[in-house]
Amino acid sequence: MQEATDPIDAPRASSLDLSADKIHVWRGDRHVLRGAGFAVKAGELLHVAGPNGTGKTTLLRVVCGLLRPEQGAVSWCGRPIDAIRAEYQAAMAYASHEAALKSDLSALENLRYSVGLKRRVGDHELRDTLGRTGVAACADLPARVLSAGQRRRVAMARVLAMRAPLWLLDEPFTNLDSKGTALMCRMLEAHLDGGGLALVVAHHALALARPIRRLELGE
Amino acid sequence: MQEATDPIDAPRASSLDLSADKIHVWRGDRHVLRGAGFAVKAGELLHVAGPNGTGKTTLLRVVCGLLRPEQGAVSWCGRPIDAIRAEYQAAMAYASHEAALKSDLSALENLRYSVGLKRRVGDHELRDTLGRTGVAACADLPARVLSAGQRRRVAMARVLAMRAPLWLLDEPFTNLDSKGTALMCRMLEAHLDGGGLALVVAHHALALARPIRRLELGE
Amino acid sequence: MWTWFYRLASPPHVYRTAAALTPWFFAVAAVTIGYGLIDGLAFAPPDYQQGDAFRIIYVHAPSAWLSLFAYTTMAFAGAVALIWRIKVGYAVAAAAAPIGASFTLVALVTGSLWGRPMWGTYWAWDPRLTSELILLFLYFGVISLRQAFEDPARGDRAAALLGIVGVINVPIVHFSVYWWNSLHQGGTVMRLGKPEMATSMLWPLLAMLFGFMCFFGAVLCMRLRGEVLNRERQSTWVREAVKP
Amino acid sequence: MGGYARFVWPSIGLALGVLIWNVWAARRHHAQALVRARRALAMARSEES
Amino acid sequence: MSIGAFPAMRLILRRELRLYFRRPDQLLQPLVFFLIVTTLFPLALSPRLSLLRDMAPGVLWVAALLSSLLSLETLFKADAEDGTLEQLALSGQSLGVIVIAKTLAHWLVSGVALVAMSPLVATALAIPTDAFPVMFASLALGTLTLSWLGAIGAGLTVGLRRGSVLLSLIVLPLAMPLLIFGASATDRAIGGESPAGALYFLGALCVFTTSLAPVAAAAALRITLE
Amino acid sequence: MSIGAFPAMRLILRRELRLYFRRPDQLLQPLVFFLIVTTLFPLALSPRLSLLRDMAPGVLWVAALLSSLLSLETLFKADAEDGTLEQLALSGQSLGVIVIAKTLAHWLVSGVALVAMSPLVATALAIPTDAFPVMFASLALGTLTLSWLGAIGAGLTVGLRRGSVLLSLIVLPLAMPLLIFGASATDRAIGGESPAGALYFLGALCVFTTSLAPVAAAAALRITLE
Ligand code: HEM
Ligand SMILES: Nc1ncnc2c1ncn2[C@@H]1O[C@H](COP(=O)(O)OP(=O)(O)OP(=O)(O)O)[C@@H](O)[C@H]1O
Ligand SMILES: Nc1ncnc2c1ncn2[C@@H]1O[C@H](COP(=O)(O)OP(=O)(O)OP(=O)(O)O)[C@@H](O)[C@H]1O
Ligand SMILES: [Mg+2]
Ligand SMILES: [Mg+2]
Repeated sequence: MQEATDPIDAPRASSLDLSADKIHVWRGDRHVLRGAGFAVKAGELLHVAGPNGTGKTTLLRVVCGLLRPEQGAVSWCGRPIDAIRAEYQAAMAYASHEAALKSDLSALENLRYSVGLKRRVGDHELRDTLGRTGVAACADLPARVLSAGQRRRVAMARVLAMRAPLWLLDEPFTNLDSKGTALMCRMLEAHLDGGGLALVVAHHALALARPIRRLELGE
Repeated sequence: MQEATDPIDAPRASSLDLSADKIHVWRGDRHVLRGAGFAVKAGELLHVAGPNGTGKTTLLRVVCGLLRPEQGAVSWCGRPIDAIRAEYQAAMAYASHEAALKSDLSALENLRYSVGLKRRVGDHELRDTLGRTGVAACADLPARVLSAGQRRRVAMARVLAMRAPLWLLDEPFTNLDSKGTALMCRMLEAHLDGGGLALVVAHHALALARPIRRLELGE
Repeated sequence: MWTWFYRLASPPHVYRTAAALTPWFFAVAAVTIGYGLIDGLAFAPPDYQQGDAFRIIYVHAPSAWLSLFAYTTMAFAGAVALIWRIKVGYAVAAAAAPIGASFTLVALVTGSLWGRPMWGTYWAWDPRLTSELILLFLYFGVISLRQAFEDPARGDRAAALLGIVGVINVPIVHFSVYWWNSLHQGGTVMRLGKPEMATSMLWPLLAMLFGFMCFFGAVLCMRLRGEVLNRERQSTWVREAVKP
Repeated sequence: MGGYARFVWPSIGLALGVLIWNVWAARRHHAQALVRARRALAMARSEES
Repeated sequence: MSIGAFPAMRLILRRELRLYFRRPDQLLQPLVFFLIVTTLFPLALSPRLSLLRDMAPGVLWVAALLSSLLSLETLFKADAEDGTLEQLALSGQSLGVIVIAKTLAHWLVSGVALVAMSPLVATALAIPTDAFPVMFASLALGTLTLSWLGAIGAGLTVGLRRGSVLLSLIVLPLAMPLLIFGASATDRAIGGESPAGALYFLGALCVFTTSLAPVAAAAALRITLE
Repeated sequence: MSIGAFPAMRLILRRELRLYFRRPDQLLQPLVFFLIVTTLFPLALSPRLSLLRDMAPGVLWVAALLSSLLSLETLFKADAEDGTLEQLALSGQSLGVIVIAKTLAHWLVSGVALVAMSPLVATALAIPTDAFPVMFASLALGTLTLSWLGAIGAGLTVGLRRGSVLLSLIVLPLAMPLLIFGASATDRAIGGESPAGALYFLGALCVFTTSLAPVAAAAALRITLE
């Protein structure tokens, strides 16, 4: 428990920025994203909001590079993400709608094998991180038996442990109890204070003590 | 759109009640439920709350009869639910953590084949119900392509269309936008006004214009 | 009548009765198996066709019978438990399965070893042999199905059901030699009235058979006690019984 | 054994071996159940106090 | 209040068929498997192709059994995974109704299709046309019986992590008599002998399982759904 | 910043192996299937059991091919369904690394186990002990080749709804030469002839696929992940 916030790769931290420009995506017959765009700098958070089914998740998948838009491009530090794939992915932590846990592996093992691909990390530190998200007791239970909120907290710990400067979170408050929601907010604050960036999809206002940029989809 | 609220089987509506007494459940080595109990009458709502992993979902599964508790029993109108299984199930609508939709069937078909087992119902009425939960446009899309919130709204429509006097809802506000949340609250009000009962698991306070009974787990 | 029956089948009663019966079963089994082995291996005359190879019968036939008997016991106990909700039945079924499986294996291996000198091959795809192999698969299925459940109560019920469904195989094993023309020889002992065997060969065989049955009884009782303990861990009588 | 020793003795050996294994396994089974029951008792006591 | 058992059965049957036809792969999977296994054999035997004709009934039946078994695995599993099995179980209908409807649907799409495709395979395996009627009858009876047996196995293993191996371990031993009589009926028909005995036996097995398996499979589901 | 390709491969390999051993059924599934298919054949052939010996290599190879193929289906599918494949793809490691690690893990648990169990099955099929070394070698090479081929197929079909049929359709034609030469190598060894030609061919196939398949499979995965 040496560090209170996660130190992010220092040298680049000041010059980081993420932008998307005129993104168009069709899904089946629906023109889901019609020219969405934004720009976020180090220390900033973008709150993506909008009614159900207006393309928030779709936008996040475009930003993390899982979906190629029909038009438009996403850039990281000024370069299109397709050109710097490996570097961009190393700098990014994505948490999707589902917790993305292997149900037969314990919470700790799940973290070990996913965070471990991004950076060298020991079990001790991962246990600490699980403790910080309030699921230390579940570290050795198979993910299959965890409750919905516990799974979400493990996914939260994964994002934390990756120490990535860019967080892409899809409805991270889902299934969390009130303490969990407050914890998530504190984590976001600390991340931004450390020079990180975050894109957060959420239906409710975020209770952060700083101005928040907002992208409203589906008007 | 003939009816504004769903008419519930009139004759019994006044005498309905659901109670659970000293429920004990072990999960693995954990004694998850330690003597939980409650009683709800027609027109009442029980809000089940508590931190993550304290057994709210487990309790709901016991109440709907999917899980047999090691000790204790659940009674519907004074009789244990095991003894009147078919009758109890006909009077109950359960919405679990997941939306429980077949991803290859359209939203409408999903409703047709699940609501259809409880009562004779036409596609026209089901379309109406989908409209009331705001997903009329998705009626003919396969559930696989729906967004998280849209799936949840379809599940909501299923509960509504079953016209059951007893609703058991596990975190029904998940993934819903603010309009969806308000809609869900209105639906609950109407259901209770019509003499229905409801058990609702939720992490946030319910914005209903009536006194709510609360069961706090995990003290 | 029913209350009497339920009391008889109550876990503490079964636990004590099994403990009391175990040494008697063991004693009888030791005497008869000892006599059977010595008489069968040393004193019975060699078969005029098979020579000394026939002596394998003294372990082959009893274990083969036992494999069928244990399966029937298991299925019957499971049925009793499922139908009348007598929980001890599950314990009996769980206790019988591994014993039965082990004797099925003995029957298969000793049969193979006997087959080599008699038929010139260790294995043939003969109805009796195949159905006995299926019996082994069924035992494995029942055992692993029980273990596959994290909740022991559900595992018990599922295994009991599979045991009942699979009991259909027992008559197939037994009658296969009559229904199909088979390499394997038909009944020699069970054919009442017309024993095909010299009495000097027959007595040790009967002794072994009886001894194996008693042995089954003894081991079943021991395992049964373990199973009952496992199932009743939370009850007060077990707490009294195991108080150190 | 009239030339059949290599078939007869392994058979007898296996059968005796399985008899012994059965006794050993059954005893161990019961012993483990006892241990587990005692552990449950100890846990119950510590919870009560 | 809730609808009767027969309309419920019809509704579930329709749901199942629609699902199968929505996913043509589930429909085609057993057929393709059947085709592939039967074509692989001649290839593997290429040095001794003369054997093919004698083995044909065996190959045919093994392929039919395996392909039917493979598709049985998902009988309840898919529904269990997406939560719809819970909804079915809580629908107020008895589990027996659900089991019967689902199993019949499975047989309609796997068994019947298999029978329909068997002439193709049989021709490739050099089975004479005279033997086709017997082959049809035996395959139809055999696949139906297998569907029932499989329903029991699938019910017992649904929700288990070790499900799929256990399913084969449970069902195949029970299905072996089927295989023996099915293959021998076809074999006798090819040889010009009377297959009546084997066919009667298959019929008896089919009647037997049809009457008992729904009860057993419903009991299995009740145990595992808990 | 991110770890190198080799440690990443080791990490994924360890993850895979742990997952297989956590789910013994996935581990046992191909083996049990292999055993059962080889048991079914003699039963189905019971009227003409004398053929068994001549068919043995064919039965062995078809069973091996099918059981290996069945377990290939889940190579990427399980990860795709629970969302962990996305996480892997976004881990900053190249897809090639992921493919190689996963395929090797698959071969280690399915191919090697199959080779280890083949003597048992071979004995039951009356294959003489002299032919075992050739059988081991041909099965080892064959299953590795098949794993690579299967990786391409699995990469192409993951995420497609029509996955499994396509997988068989894609992989099996590619696997035919494997089957023919594998069976003929074993057959020749049984007959006491020299299996060298067939074995060389198997070896060449194995080298060829080992060098090209990872690239192809990664490309396939990239197309379907999108
Ligand atoms: C792997 C090979 C074999 C297997 C699986 C096998 C299986 C069995 C079974 C299951 C029984 C009990 C039948 C019943 O109670 O209805 C049995 C009995 C018997 N077996 Fe075998 N057997 C095998 C090989 C042999 C051989 C090679 C011989 C001798 C040539 C033999 C001789 C006998 C005899 C004499 C009996 C007692 C028959 C009676 O009185 O019912 N078995 N065997
Ligand atoms: N194949 C398709 N055909 C038609 N519409 C589609 C198809 N695939 C996706 N869609 C639509 O595209 C939209 C996808 O939205 P997305 O999942 O991004 O929504 P979201 O903003 O994240 O919503 P939520 O708040 O519910 O999570 C949905 O409205 C969905 O119905
Ligand atoms: N096999 C098991 N071994 C140990 N613990 C288990 C096992 N199965 C379930 N649990 C625990 O039981 C609890 C189940 O809780 P349940 O899903 O009912 O929680 P919940 O109150 O609904 O939580 P949430 O708000 O997160 O949905 C969890 O704490 C879980 O870790
Ligand atoms: Mg979304
Ligand atoms: Mg919950």
